[in-house]
Amino acid sequence: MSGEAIAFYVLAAVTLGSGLVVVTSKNMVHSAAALVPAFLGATGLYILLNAEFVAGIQVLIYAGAITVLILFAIMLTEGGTGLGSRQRNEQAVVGTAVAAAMAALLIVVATRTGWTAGSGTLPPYTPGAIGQSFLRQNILVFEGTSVVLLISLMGAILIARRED
Amino acid sequence: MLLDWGYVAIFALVGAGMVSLPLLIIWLISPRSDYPQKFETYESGVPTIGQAWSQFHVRYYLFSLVFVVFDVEIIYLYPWAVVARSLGAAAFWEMLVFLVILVLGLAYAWRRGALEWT
Amino acid sequence: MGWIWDVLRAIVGTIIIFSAVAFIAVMFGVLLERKISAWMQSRLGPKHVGPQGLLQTVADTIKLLQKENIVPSRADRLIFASAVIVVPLAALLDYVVIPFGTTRSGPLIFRDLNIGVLYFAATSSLVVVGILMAGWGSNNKYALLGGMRSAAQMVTYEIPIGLALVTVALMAGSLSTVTIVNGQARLWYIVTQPVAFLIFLVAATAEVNRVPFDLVEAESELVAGYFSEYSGMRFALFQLGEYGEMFAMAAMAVTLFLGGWRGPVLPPVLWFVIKLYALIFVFMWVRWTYPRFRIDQMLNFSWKILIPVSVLNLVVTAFFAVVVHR
Amino acid sequence: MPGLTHYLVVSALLFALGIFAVVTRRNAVAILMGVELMLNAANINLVAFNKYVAPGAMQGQIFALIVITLAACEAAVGLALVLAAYRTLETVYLDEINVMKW
Repeated sequence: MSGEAIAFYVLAAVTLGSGLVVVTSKNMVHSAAALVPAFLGATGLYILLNAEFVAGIQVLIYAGAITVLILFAIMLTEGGTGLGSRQRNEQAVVGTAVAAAMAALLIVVATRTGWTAGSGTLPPYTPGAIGQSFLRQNILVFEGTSVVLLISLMGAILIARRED
Repeated sequence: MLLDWGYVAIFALVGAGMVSLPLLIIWLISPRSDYPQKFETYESGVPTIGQAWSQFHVRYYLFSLVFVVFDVEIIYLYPWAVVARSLGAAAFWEMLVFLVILVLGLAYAWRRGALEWT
Repeated sequence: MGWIWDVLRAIVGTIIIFSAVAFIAVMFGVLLERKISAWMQSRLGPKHVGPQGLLQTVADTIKLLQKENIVPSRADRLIFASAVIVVPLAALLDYVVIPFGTTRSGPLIFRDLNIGVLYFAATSSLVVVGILMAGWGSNNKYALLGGMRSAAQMVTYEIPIGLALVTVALMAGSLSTVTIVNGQARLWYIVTQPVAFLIFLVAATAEVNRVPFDLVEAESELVAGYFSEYSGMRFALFQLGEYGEMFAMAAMAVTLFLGGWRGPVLPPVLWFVIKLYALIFVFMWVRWTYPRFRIDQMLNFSWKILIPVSVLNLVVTAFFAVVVHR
Repeated sequence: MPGLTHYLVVSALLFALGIFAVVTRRNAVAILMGVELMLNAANINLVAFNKYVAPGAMQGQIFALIVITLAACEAAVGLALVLAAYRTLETVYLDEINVMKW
């Protein structure tokens, strides 16, 4: 096995294993803490896919910002663990079935489809290529995200603030 | 490029090992006592009442909310900064529009009092 | 069999960097902190262990190694134990992209990553999660309050740091730290970017929870902040994380603004160390000069002064660098 | 050597884990965590397609960045909603939130 293959299997195991802890743990803070290795495992997969800029952003935003936001939200509601209450509803069987069916369907689609390998090569320096793309072809997307961020900031402040 | 990150992965793994090494040493050599008061939560010498895991004020959330939005804005500045000088004046104006919208958000948060620690 | 060579090089490099940070930065840094604070207060400081008290922190570390291994019975053991690894590891990961000097065969750096500056921002943002875990896992009111405050403060000051990093990346046209240092061959960026340098220095002080931004571990109100419950070697590991992060921030400031290893006559590594310790001295000087901020002042200072100023600074820099100069 | 299908399978499993959390969890914050996992699965797909199907263009990675942006917005607004609901209804358990108006 090549180094890349070993890295892939280890990272996939880390991602899926911590993902399993996230969805099954009874303790909410354990769930949130397990998000970090899940996100870092996905980061490793991005790096294997030559997307190092996306990987850096993933750590900065997901592991560094969204996890903190989620941990804050957990501590602001119910005061933490959530061990006092039931975390699972009555749909465990249905949920497992739905998830298994979805996974099976996606895996069948992924393995049966004959993906055509594209031509061309990835640019070696991704931040530069992404910047070029944002400022040339995708300029509307670039400005659009700032509007989306502005609106979500305004909306979230409006919702979260105490009415007084 | 993968080689770079292979190095980083080894740095993280070996580093985790080196950070855990002192923990292993204290697990091996540290004295153990059977004295339950020692394992009490420290609260200035007073017996602890209740759990520390209690509810916090919403202001913490408001700050982290504004932080997340600004953090996301900054990730768009990194690729821009790399290519801006080669693209010339157009890149500057495009970024100015982006930043003005960002500052509008800050001004809104300021006016709504989301930046006050009340 | 080339890969074995690479793996060995990586392992040796890691061990060298970790030991250097642990001994030169942290152990010597703690001693320096005590000596400098003593000097500023007309005291003598540690004096009895070794010549002029030089071995004081070594003795302290050996003492801490023999301490009892205490985990509070109410703590969440798993989170409590993992936080102590996350914080120092996240701080030490910063050192991957710091160029310490240069040799004939190229710059002396663990790995010159393409996204160097972004990598630095990402790894230092991981410290926040570790601190929240430490505060929460202890199940101690002081620790949790300290952890929450610490997280609020650190995330707030990540924004000005990010904006300062972007400003320098714009000047150099690259995110790689080696390219940034090479871009300062003629002129250090502190000359063209004094505002960004000040912002970075202030925000770095807040990011490592030092005076005047040390309200998260204000001894008189919160015992020791998020690591109140950590004793013995675990406490030492948090010290490693804290001092490691401080030295990483100072080293990054040297790399971004003070020309990294560049300087006349003396060897490059020596220049780097001189600049690094000059900044560390500034950190310690500030500690004994300013009183502590209140939390609302601290947050207002970042959101209402530092961030608007750094956005303005970025716009002005971009105007001159992109429109005027090309 | 892992190819495109390997990454798609990992992403499918991660997506299924996310769905499992959304269907079976009672706590609104836990459901949001499930959604984050699903968005991560989508991102792995996008980046993998970028490398194996269209390596010449950067569209996959650009789209992954936009998904990360939207995930951050979604988390911010979603958690704000959870907090608002907690303040008025004093619960974060979705099966106990059964009023449209109070």
